[in-house]
Amino acid sequence: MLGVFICQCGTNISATVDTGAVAAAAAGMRGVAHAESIQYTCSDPGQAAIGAAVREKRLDRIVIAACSPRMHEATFRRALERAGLNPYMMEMVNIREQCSWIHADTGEATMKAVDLVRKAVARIRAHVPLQGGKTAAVRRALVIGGGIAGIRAALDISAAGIPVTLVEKSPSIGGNMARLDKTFPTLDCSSCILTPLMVEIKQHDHIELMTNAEVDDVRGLVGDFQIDIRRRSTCVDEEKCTGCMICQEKCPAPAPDDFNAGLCQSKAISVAFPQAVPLVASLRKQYCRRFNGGKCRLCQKLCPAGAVDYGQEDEVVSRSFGAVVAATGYGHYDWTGSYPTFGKGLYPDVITSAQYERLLSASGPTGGLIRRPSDGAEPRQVAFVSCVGSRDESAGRPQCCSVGCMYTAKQAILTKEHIPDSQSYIFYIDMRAGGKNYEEFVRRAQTRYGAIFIRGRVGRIFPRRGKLVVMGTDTLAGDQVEIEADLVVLAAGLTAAPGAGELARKLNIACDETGFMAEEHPKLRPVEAAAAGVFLAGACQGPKDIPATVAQAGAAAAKVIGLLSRGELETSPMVSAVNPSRCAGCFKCRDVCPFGAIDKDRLADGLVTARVIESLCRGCGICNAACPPGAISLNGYTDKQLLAELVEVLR
Amino acid sequence: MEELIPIIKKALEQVDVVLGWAQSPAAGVAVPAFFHTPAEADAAVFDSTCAHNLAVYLPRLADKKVGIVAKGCDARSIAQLIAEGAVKRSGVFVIGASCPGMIDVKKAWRCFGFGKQVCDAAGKVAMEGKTVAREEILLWKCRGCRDPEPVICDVTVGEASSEAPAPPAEPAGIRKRFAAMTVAERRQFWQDQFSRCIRCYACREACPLCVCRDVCTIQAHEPGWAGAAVDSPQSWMAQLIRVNHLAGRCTGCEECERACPVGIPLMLLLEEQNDVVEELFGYRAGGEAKPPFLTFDIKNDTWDEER
Amino acid sequence: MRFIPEENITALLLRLSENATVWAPQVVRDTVNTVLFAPWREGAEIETGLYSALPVKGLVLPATERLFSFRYHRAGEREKIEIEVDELRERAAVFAARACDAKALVTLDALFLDGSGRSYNDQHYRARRGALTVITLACTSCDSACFCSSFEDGAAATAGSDLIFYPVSGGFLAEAVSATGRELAALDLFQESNLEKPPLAETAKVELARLGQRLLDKFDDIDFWRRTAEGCLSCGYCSYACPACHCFNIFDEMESDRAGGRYRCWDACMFYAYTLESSGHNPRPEAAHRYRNRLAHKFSYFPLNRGEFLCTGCGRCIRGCPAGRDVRDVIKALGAG
Amino acid sequence: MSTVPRKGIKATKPLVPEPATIIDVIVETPSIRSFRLVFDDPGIMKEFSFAPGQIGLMGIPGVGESTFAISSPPSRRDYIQFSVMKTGFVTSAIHELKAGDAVALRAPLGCGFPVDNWKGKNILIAGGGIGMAPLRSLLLYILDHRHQFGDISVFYGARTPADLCFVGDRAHWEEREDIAFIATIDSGQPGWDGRTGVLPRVMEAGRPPAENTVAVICGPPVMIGYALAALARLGFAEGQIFTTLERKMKCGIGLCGRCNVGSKYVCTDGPVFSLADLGNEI
Amino acid sequence: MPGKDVKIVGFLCNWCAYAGADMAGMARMEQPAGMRIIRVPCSGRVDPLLVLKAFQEGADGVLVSGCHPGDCHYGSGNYLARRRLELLGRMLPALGIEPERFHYTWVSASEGARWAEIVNTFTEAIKDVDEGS
Repeated sequence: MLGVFICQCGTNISATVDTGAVAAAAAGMRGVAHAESIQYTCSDPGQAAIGAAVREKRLDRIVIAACSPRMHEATFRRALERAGLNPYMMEMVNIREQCSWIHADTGEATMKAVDLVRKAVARIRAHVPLQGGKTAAVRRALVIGGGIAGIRAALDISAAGIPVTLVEKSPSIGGNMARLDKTFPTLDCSSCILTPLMVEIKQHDHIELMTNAEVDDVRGLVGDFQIDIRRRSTCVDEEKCTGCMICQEKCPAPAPDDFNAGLCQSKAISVAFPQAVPLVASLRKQYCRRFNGGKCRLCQKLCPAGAVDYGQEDEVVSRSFGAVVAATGYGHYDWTGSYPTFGKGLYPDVITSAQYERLLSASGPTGGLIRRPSDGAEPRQVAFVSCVGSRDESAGRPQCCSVGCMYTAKQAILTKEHIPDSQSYIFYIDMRAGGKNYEEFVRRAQTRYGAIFIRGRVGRIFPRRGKLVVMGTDTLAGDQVEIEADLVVLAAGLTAAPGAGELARKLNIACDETGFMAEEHPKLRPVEAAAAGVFLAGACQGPKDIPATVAQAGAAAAKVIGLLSRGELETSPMVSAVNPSRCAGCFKCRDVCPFGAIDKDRLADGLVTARVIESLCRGCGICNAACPPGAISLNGYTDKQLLAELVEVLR
Repeated sequence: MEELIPIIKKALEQVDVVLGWAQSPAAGVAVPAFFHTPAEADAAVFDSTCAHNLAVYLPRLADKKVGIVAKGCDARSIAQLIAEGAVKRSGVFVIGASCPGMIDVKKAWRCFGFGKQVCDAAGKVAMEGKTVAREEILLWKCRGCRDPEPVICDVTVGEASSEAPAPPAEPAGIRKRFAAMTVAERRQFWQDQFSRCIRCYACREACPLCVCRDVCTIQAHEPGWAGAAVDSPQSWMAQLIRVNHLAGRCTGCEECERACPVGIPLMLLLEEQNDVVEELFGYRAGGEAKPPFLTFDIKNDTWDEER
Repeated sequence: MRFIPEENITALLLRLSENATVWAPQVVRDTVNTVLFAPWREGAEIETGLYSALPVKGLVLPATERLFSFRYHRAGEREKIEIEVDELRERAAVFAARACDAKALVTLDALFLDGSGRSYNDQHYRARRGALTVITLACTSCDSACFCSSFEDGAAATAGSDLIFYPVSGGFLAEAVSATGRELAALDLFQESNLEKPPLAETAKVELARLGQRLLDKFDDIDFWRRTAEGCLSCGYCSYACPACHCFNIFDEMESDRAGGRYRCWDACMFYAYTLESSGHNPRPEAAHRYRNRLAHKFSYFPLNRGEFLCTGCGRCIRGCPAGRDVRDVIKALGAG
Repeated sequence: MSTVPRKGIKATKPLVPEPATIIDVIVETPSIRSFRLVFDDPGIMKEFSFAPGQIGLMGIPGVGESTFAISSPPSRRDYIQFSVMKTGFVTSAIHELKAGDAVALRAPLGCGFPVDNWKGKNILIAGGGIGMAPLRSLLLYILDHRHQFGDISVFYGARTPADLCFVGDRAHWEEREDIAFIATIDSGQPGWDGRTGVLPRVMEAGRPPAENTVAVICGPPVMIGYALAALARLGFAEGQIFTTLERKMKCGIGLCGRCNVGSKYVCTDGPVFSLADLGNEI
Repeated sequence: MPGKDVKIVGFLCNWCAYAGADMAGMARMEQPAGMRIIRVPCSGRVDPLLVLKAFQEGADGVLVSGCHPGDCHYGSGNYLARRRLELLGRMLPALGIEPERFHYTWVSASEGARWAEIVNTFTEAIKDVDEGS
């Protein structure tokens, strides 16, 4: 006996679909013993109504027409379980995302909803109870990215006694936060709060730190990912190097200083920055004379520890992990291509806020003195331009970077603190200061620090008489404004970290259209990625500030702990199964299976048939589509079920 | 072809049975024969009426060591069965017969009635003293034959034909008519053709690559791809199942069409499919490689999304 | 005897067409030599030389027919089933049937119309059979697959026909076998004639004496049957082409959520699925078992149960076999009578 | 002919079933359920009569039909019972049915046990697994007409205790003093204090006399094979041994062809056969 | 309202295309109502027979959509799918089915707008075929 529940989803569905009419139509379908429309089926009363109907009418199969199954399939499966039914005797009908929300005409939407319910009623007759298995989970987590998100996640996971491997692409952990001077809205010194955590990572018994390392290949699935990690050759033996920096001092080959955002030069062999963890040098072959045809071996000769090894090669380390946290952070938008009127990067005194952050920092190239790049002069008039490559459709960048307003205000404050007679001008579109104490902070920049806020976009920046003219519109006054500034700081937008897309592909997770990694559900599963066992922490999922990043890292860690603490995982029963009496023994299934999940079985009568290794099967159903006699079928998506749907929607 | 008999006899020293042909007195043509003993092998013949593709019997005899007389095109089917693992190479002994081109005996029967001797003692097509223009009466596949010599072979018999394979014929008759049809006309065409289908599955059973046989999904209760009703749409669907399962596997032997008792031009579908597969993947069934729908190098899948 | 001039045949067929569909053997367009009984329309060429690929049995036992339709309807809380049997249907006439086909209709009649309690009186068959007129064209020539002369009457069999045409110069002598035949022969298209019946075809003969017993003697020699069946492809053509084979399958088809039909369709004993049980057990798993049962049914069991062979020697199973099998070879191999 | 003639099915509409409704479902074992049903037409229900051993084709229109032995006795006028083992497509669908669900039924078909010829004889009944279904009908018939028969001994075997059907009946049969009822399971299991051992061996150990006795056996092919051998050793002649056969059936009326065993059709000549009828064709 | 009479069956993979269709819904992008989506785990699950069966059962159009090449949740499903489906598409004219009635395409979980556009364009294309233009 079938029960059909039509969710109104408040008015989300009922505004366009006549849910009462759908329920009435469902009641007339063959085998339907119960049909009702419920205001919020996913709510407690909604789920209770399902349970009550199951008991009263002895229902054994449930159809729920509501939102997308991607949203609540798991919820309703649990509801069935509580009602004493096998959780797979349920079929969801998507009448919200794929019906009420995309149609305007009630008649048409209702007709479609009835069609879809009929399809599900036909399909569910072919459902059979499914039972998942259990598999042991590897008690080790991989955290990818050593910024504040990765650090926090690694510490939190290891605090639960679960070993962690932390992989960082660059020579040191710390990420973007290590580059910041002070943090809004408290103006804490960024290094002061971050460095102790970095050291804790290095010293933690349960954390294995791999810098200069990247994920090479990912196999397996939740509970047992087999991951190859490539450790790039740095020509320095990490065990021997003491971080004395003699090599860096003597190295004759200049190289860009990544840590200082290109504001100054470093050396081909260098320590990333003075507080780096691990504090070891690394050699960048592309800048090294020896690796570019020269004979220089200075660093090797001078190293007191004998740590330099030119023959060092990349090393690939394979490990098994039960879960993965991606914490790859963000990158900076390259504005030079899209804003030709800002000088395309040709004016040295038009810099990005990330660079300005280094000018403000005591550990920066100027030792914390604000000196403009062109002539080293101290600027008096500083213009800040918000939303460069953010909220700008014309640059193809509609998204908000979510931190620009705040750090611009912070930088204006810090400017005033560094140069008391300076004047800051801030061109903004809207001040977004939604966090705790944020609005007060912005207000302080305005009142106590005298920053002048001009609401409007900047149209042009050009040099005039040793100054930079910033031309824009004051949309509040309705006037054209022209500011003559000594230094212009652009609040460039944030992008996904370089290489994040490639990593997402390896992890089998999705990225959204802005390139950030996509969460399973924006509200309800904000740290879960599309692949089970992969979690997102921090700005890899979207731009966010430090408090939000740390909070999300903690949440991801909690998910990992929850997943791995039981030691075993429930496996999905939606795997393929072979009906040996229909198997022709042609093994086309084995040829197409991406996971090597098909084996040969010899039956008692000598027939050789295919057999599914359930622990390897991931439920893609490719074998099902390739099997000519239809002997192998994917539980939950059998030919019978799909045909039932197909025939019914075309009636 | 007298040398065939001693070769079969010799082969019988190492195999359980040799598949070949013997003359059917009733039909006036060669019919498949199973030679178990040297004495039986005396009946072996090979002439222009040996159109049957004996590879069809190989999967059914998978537990035996089998000798098989194979034409060039038959050898492609054998190679395909081996590539797919349905037949073990070590289990077959292929006697490659150089093929003069096979004739469509139905054409002879239409002219002279069933049962008249079609080939003379020398194996030449000759009926009641008349010789018929070979090209007139050849099977379609033999026109422009691409494989006069077997691709897989343990011993050969007969000399390679001195005659060049007949050139490919211009589409004529039904092929010509079909090529000129609009899509809508083709829809109607197939509906008409399959209204004759009686679901005897001779097409399937005669196909060397239809290896599912007893468990064929067409006749299975579930999931019910094609209903059991003998009506045009269901029979059409049933045939599409077969065609689909032969994608990249059909070697073009024409046995399905030859076997069809009601004359449905099944090769129009399979020829089209084989052409498309060859064009898309550069693949022709009957070599050593598996079909492009089973194994291919995903990392180097040079597929142009824009095509 | 009555005589119909050749030029009156079209008029006769038109007359028949007034209240029946007339089925006549015709070459299928674009095929090499496929002849089928198809609805005749004026101007269509009738092929009497080549043998049709299928017999006329489809007119009484169609390849697929709906036995009844059913419907689930809601009665209170419950679903009830309603069953409705369609009533037939239009009349049919077949022209230029062969004696072997017509004779097989009598065999089928005994099975499907026997009210004696030995069998059932099948309403669907009865309706079709009662609405069918059979005009047979007697064979004055034959081909090497024919072996009707092995059986009683041979080409001269009249059973199952309403009217038999014998080709003579300028037209056909018409011999009425039934009342329907007599009515037809009385039409003004016919005239009296005192021409002699032409000599009929003398076909190949096979030894049928003690065949049933000979077969049973070999029954347990499975190697014999394996050898016999080894060329057989296990397709269903011989069954479908046989004028006397009548095995069928029954299946249901839903036409909507609540309504559908139960159908009967031809089935063939050479199919693996024919005897496959739902448990996976198959009492006739090999082609050899099926081939043995097929021949035993025709030449042993049926004669035992019904006193006649389930074969009229039409030769279709020989002519059309995709693997060139010849049932007469098996009969010979069963040894002398 | 040693079997009773069929009756009931309409001679002119043999392939058209009659709508019926399930009134009760009894879960016998994990794979066997008994279904009690009544024809929707009270007239047909009233007229319905059959002999033990006769069969019916029960089906769900839209799914298909399958053949089952009637497991209720002829004296039962208020329902017809079929015991169904889940083996495939149709039986799986039938197992989903509940009381109140609609089915369609063609019954009775085939020939039942020739009980009239057995009057005054001892009856030995041996059923294995689902094979007990027709024998239940027979046994209940015999108990209804107990005075007509001599000694009655019943052996019922299954693989495990959970595979034994007819719990309620069994208790009753075990209590009755006018029959000897023995249930056995193949091998010992905790909680089972009855007999263990495969049925043919247990039956042979009971040494039932062959004299004036009819043996009726029904069960899986392997069991039948051993049971026949045991009966032969006990001195039973072929004419004394009866069984019911099971074959795939479609028409149930001897036309569709597939259920033949030699020249006999299980659906019309059977399903009850004496071993003498079958000869070596079993 | 466009697409009222056009019946389209869409086989959408759970991970990308189905999520993309959901995304279009979340963005309230209006679409023709003739689309009937059948969710499958992977485009590689889509047996070409499902497409043919859909046409046989009277579909006016069939759309198959999965993850972009390289993004398959299972690694290779969409590579297999596109081989099978490309062949199928090219076979359609010989089968008497206008090739415009069949389309396979890749839609990621974030491409809601693209999905809506595809449904619109495909519906229109089928209507054009139906009208014989």
